[in-house]
Amino acid sequence: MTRRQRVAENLNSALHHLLGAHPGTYLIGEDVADPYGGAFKVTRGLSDRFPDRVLSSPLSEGGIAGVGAGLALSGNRSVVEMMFSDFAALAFDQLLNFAAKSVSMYGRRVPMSMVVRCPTGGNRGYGPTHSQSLQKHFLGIPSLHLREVSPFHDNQRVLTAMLDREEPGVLFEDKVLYTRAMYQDGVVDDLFRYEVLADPSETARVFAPDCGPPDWIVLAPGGLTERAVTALRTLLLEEEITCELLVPSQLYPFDSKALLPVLSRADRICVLEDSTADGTWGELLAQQLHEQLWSRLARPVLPLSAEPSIVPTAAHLEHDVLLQPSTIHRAIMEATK
Amino acid sequence: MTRRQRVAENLNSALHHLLGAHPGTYLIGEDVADPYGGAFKVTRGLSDRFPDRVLSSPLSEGGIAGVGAGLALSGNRSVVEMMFSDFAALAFDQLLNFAAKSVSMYGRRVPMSMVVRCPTGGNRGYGPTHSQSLQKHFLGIPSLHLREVSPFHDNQRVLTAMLDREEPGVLFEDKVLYTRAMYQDGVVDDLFRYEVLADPSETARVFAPDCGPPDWIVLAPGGLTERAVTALRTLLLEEEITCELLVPSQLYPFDSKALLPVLSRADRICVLEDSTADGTWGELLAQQLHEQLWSRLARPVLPLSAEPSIVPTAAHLEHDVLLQPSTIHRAIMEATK
Amino acid sequence: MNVTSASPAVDHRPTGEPEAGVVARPLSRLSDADLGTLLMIRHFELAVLELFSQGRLHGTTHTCLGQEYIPVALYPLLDEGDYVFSNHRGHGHYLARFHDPHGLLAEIMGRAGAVCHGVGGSQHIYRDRYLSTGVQGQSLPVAVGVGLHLKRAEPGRIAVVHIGDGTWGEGAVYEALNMAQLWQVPVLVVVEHNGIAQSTPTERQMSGTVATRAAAFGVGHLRIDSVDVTDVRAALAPVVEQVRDRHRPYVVECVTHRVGPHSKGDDTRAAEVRERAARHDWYRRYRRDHPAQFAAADQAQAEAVAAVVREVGARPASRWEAR
Amino acid sequence: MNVTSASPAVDHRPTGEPEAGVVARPLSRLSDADLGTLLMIRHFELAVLELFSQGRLHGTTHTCLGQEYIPVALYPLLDEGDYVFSNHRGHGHYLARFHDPHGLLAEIMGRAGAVCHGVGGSQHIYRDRYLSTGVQGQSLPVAVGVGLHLKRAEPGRIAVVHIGDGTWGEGAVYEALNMAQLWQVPVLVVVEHNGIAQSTPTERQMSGTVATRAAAFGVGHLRIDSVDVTDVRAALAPVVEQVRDRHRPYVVECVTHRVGPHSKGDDTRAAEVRERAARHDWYRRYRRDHPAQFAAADQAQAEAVAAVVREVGARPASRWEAR
Ligand SMILES: Cc1ncc(C[n+]2csc(CCOP(=O)(O)OP(=O)(O)O)c2C)c(N)n1
Ligand SMILES: Cc1ncc(C[n+]2csc(CCOP(=O)(O)OP(=O)(O)O)c2C)c(N)n1
Ligand SMILES: [Mg+2]
Ligand SMILES: [Mg+2]
Repeated sequence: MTRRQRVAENLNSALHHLLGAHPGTYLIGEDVADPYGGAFKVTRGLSDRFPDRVLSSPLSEGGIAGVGAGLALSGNRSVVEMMFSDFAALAFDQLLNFAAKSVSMYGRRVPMSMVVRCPTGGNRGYGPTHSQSLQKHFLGIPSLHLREVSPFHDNQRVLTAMLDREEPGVLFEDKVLYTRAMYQDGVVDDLFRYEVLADPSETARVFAPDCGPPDWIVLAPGGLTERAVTALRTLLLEEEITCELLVPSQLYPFDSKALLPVLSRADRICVLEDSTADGTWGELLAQQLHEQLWSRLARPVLPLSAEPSIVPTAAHLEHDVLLQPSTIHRAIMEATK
Repeated sequence: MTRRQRVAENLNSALHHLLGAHPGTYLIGEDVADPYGGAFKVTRGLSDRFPDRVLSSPLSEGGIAGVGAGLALSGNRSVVEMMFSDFAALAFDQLLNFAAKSVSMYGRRVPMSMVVRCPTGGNRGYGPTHSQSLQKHFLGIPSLHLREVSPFHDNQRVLTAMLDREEPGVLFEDKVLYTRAMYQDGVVDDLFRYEVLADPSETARVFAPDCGPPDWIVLAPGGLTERAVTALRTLLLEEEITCELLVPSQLYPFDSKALLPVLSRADRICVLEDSTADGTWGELLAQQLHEQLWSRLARPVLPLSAEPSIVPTAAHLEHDVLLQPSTIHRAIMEATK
Repeated sequence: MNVTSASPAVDHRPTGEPEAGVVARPLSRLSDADLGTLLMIRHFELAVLELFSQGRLHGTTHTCLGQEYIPVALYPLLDEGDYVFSNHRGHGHYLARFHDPHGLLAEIMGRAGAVCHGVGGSQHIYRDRYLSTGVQGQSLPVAVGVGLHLKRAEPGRIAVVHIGDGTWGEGAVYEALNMAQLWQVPVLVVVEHNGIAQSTPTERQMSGTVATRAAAFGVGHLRIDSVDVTDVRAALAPVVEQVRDRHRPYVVECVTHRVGPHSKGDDTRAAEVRERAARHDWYRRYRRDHPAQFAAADQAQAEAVAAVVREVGARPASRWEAR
Repeated sequence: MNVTSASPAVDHRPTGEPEAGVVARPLSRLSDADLGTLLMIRHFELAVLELFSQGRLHGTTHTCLGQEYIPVALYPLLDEGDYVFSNHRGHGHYLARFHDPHGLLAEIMGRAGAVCHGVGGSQHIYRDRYLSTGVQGQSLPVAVGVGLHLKRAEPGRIAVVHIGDGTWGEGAVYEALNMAQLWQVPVLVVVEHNGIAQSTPTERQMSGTVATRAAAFGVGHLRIDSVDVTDVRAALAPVVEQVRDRHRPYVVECVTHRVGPHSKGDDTRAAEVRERAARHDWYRRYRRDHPAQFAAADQAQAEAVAAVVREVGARPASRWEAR
C-alpha cells in the first residue's frame, strides 16, 4: 500500500492544482516563496512554478488581505496566507468591512473569489499569540464563509468549492494536522470506519461498525478529529458508550437540517471546539439543534471547549488548557449518567 | 419636574467626573477635542478642562487602542473612543492580542484599566460600514469584558466599574440612544415601571405592574430598550401577552445564575440583539439558559436578531433589515401559540 | 500655475495673507464642458445640503464643496478601463466620471434608479470600475491588488485612489505604499489635502508631510497647489502617463480647501479659517475672472440640478432585489 | 566606527566584498563585564538551539546570534525606570537587562523559577518595565502610550522599542511614529536591521529605507553599522539623552547580521550569504582581536551557561497559580 498523503502535502498539491488550472489565481503571504515555501512548508514549489502569481509579502496582514480582495474584485482568484491565524486579527477590518461587505453592499452581487488560509490552534507550544483558535470571531458575517481542514476532506475539492462560491472564505488549518496523514478508503483505524455523507455538506461520519444507534453524536471541526477519535475509542472500550463523530468541512454557514437524519439517531449531542467557550460555533450549532430536536433530546447539547484562558506556552500548562481526549471522555461519561 | 438627562449628556458628565476624579485618566479618540467635542458630542468640554489628558488623535484606530493599552500598562486609566464601532475591527488585534492577553499571559495578573467606547448600531441611515452591531465578535475573549449603555444605568457607575475591574473592556453605545432620555424614578412610561435588581449584575427589570407572572421574559441589551418596550406594549394591549424585559449592563462575562429567580417566573424566554444571527450573545445566553432551565422551558430560547444582511443605507431598506418592534411582536406572538 | 515636486508642510493656517497673490491670479478659461461639470457638482452638493436641512435626507453625507476641480481635471486623462477608488467625499468623483446626477441623487435619497439601489448610499458606491467605501485607508491595499491584476492582464491601465490628508493616519496606507513600490504596480494616489480631517487641522494629525511620506517608500510625489483645472490637468498628465507606462505608484498631493462643513453643518473652524478657504474657492474666482461664461453656465447647472432634484424626489423608493 | 545620520539602502546582498575593510578593522577592547554579558548571551542562545536539537524544548524560539551587542551597548545608558519593549528575538535584551539566565531558561523550558511561570515562553515576557510579545509591530503604539505617561508623570524616562527591519511592513509602526512625533513622546525605536525577515531579504519586503521612513514623520534617525560595543554605545548616548531630555521620538537603525537561523534551523539563505553574515560576527572578530581576554571569558561563560542548563534542566515543571 502506498504511503498516505500528509495533510500539508495534500494542501500543497491542492494549491499546485489551483494555480495551474486557473491562470488568474494568485497566492500571497509572508515567506511563501521558495526555497522557504512558507512557515509550514505548505506553499513549497509554488513560486518556482508560478513566479508572477505567488508573492512573498512584507509583514502586512491587513494589507495582503486587501490585496487579495483587490485581486478578487478585478476578477481573479486569490489565496492569502496568514502565517498564524492569530494575525488574522490584523486583517479583521479588511475581511469584515471590505471583502465580505462588497459582495452585497453595492445593491447587487459582486463576486469575490478569495480564500484566507489560517494555520490555527495550539498543542505545539507556540505560546499565547501563536496558538489561538479564532474561528468564533469570524462567525455570522454576511457573505463570509468558514471551512476547516480535516483529514477526511481533500483540499483541492475544498479550496475549489470555496473559490467557486465567489464569496470570501476563511480556511482554518489546524497546525498539528499538517504532519498527520489523510484518511482514505473509509478506514480510520482498527476500530473505526468513516464515510462521507451524500448530502451537500459532505460531512464525514466516523463510526465503529456493527454498534447500532449511538449513545452520542459528537460534532467536531477537522482539527479535533484525532483527539475526538481517541476519546471515542476509550469511551467505547472502557465505558461501553458508543459515539459517532461528525466532521463537517464547512463550519459556516452551517445548516444542520441536512444532518437531521443522522443526528436524530442519538438523543445526546456533543460539540467540540478548540476555542474558549462563549460566542462559539458550538453554541451556534446547539441553538440550531435545540430548535430542531427540542423534544427528542435527553439533555441540552453539550459544548466542550478549551478552558477560559489564553494558551500558555509550556507543554504541561498548554495541555491543561486545551481540549484533550481525556477531558472529552470525562465530560461525555458524566453527561451520560 | 426637571428635564430628564439625555444619554449623551449622562455619558459626558460621567467622563467629566472620571477625568476630574483621577489624575491618571486619559481620553483619546478622533475629533474628541473642543470645540468639536466628538462626532456625537459626547466628549464636549473635556479637552478644554483637561487639555493634556484629552487628545484628538489621527485616524489610527489600531494605534490609539495600543496607546490606551500603553497608558493602562503604565498605571493609568484610559478611555479610547472609536468614532464608529465598525472601526473597532481595525483595533481587533490590539484588543485581542495585546490588551486582553497582557492581563494573564505573563503568568501573573497585569492590571489594565482601559475602556474602548464604541458608538454602535443602525437606524440612523449611516450605511453598511457605519451601522453595525459588532458585539458578538468580541465575545469570549479571556479578560475582555463588554458592557452596553442603557437608559437605566448611570454611566458614571458603569465606567467606574469597568475601570476598577483592571481589565480592558468595551462599552457599546447605541447611537440612537444618545438623544434619548435616561429613565429615572422607576418609571418607563404610562404603562411600564422598572426596578434595578439587587444582585451584582444590576440588571434593569421592566414590567407592567399588577400583571402576575409573565408569559415571557425578554432579555435585551440597552440599545434595544425602546424597541423592546414598544413591542411589550403592543403585545400586552393587542395580544394580552405579558412580557417582562431584562436589560443588563454587562453583556460579557454574563452569568445568568444570579437571574434565575427572575427568569424562572416564565417558561418562555426571548433574547433580542441588533447584530445578525450566529455566534451571538443571544446564543451564548440561550446555551446557559438551556443548561440551567432545561426541564422548565416550554420551548427553546427564542433569539431574535437582524436579518442576515449588511445594513443598507436607505431608511426603508434599513428598517427592513434591523430588528423592529413589529418583528419582535410577531415573533413572540407566533412562538406563544 | 504652481507645481512643485518636493514641498514643505502645506500651510493651511490663517496666517497673514501670503496667498493673496495666488488668489488674485486669474483662472484660465475652461471649455464649456469642464465648466459645466464643475458647476453641476457644485449645485449638486448645494442641493444635497439643502435637502438635508429640509429633513428630506436620512443618514449623513460629505460634500466636496471647493474640491470639485480635482476629478474634473483628472478624469479626462483616464479611460473607462481604469479603476477609481473614491472615499466618503466622493460625489464629485462619481459625477465627473459618469455625469449621472440622477443615479447619484437617487442613491442618496433611496429612490428608484439609484446606482446601488439605495443600499450603499452616499459613501458606498460601485459602478463599472468605480468604487467607494466608508472606511478610510481600506481601499489602498485593495488598489494594490487591482494594480497587480492590471499590470499583468491589462497593461497600460491604472488604479486611482482618492484619499484625504487625514487618511494618512491609517496604517493601511503605508502597508499599501510599501507593496505598491515593491511590486511596481500602477496605482496613482490622489491626496486631496484640504488641511483638515473632520475637525482636526492637519498639523495636529500629521507629522512630516505628504511629500516625505511618499519619499519614505521611494514613491514619486507631486504637489499641486493650483485650483485651475487647466493647470492641474497639465501637471497630472505626465504623472498619469508614467503610472500607465512604467507600472509604478505615484502620489499626487492636491492642496485644496474644504469650503463647506465636514458633513452636514459640523464646521467648528474659526470664521477667518472658513473665509480663507472660501477665498480659494474656484467658484468665487471663476465668477470673478470669467463673469459672462460663468453666469450662463451657473444658471444652466443650477436649473438642471433643480430639475434633477424635482424628478428624483418624485420617484418611488428604491428596491433591493439582490439581497 | 561608522555612524551616519542619513543613509542609502543598507546593502545586505552578497556583492563583491566592499565590507572587507570594516571586517578587518579591529574591535575595541571591552570591559570584562561587557564582554561577559555578550558571551553569556551567545552561549545561552547556543544552548537553546542545542536543547531544541535534543528535543528537550517545546514550541519555537528565535535566537539573537550575531545581534547580542545591541542591548549590551544600549542598556548601560538606561536605568530601571525606563521601559523596554522587546520582540520575538528578545533573549539578548532580557539577559542584558537582568543578567538572569536561570529565569529565562526556566521560562523557555517551562520549569520552576521561570520569569513568567512558563506561560509566556520565549517571546512573551514581562518583568518590571520590560515586556516582549509575539505580534510584530504591536508594541510601538503601546510604547507611545507609555511615552505619554512618562512625559507627564516621570519626565526624563524613556521607552525603548526593539523591532526588526521586516516589522516595518506593519501599519502599526507608522500609526505610532505619527503619534509619537505629534505628541512628542520619549520613544526610542531601535531597529535591528539584519537584512532579512524570516526568509525574505529586506529588498523584497521594504521599499525605501529606514532613514526615509523616519524622515517621513520628521522623526530623527541615526544609522549605526558598527558591531563594536564601544562605538555603538558612544553613538547611542547622545540620542538617548535627546529622547530623555527633549521628550521626542528617535529611530536608531543598527545594521546587523543574523548569524543563525530565523528560528530553529529554518535558514534557507545561500551559503555565501550566511558566510558573509558570519564574517561580521562580533564573536569571530573579537576572538581574533583580543584572543587572550576572549578565551578566558568565553570559557567562563560557556561553563556558566552549561551550569545553568544543568541546574534549570533538573528543576520541576513550572506552576501557574494566577490563572
Ligand atoms: C477608519 C475610519 N476612521 C474614521 C472615519 C470617520 N471619518 C470619516 S471622514 C474623516 C476625516 C477624514 O479626513 P481626510 O482624510 O482629511 O478627508 P476629508 O474629510 O478632509 O476629505 C473621519 C475621521 C472613517 N470613515 N474611517
Ligand atoms: C504580525 C506578525 N506577523 C508575522 C509574524 C511572524 N514572524 C515572526 S518574526 C518574523 C520576521 C520578522 O522580521 P524582522 O522584523 O526583520 O525581525 P528579525 O526576525 O529579522 O529579527 C515573522 C514574519 C509575527 N510574529 N507577527
Ligand atoms: Mg482632509
Ligand atoms: Mg530582520
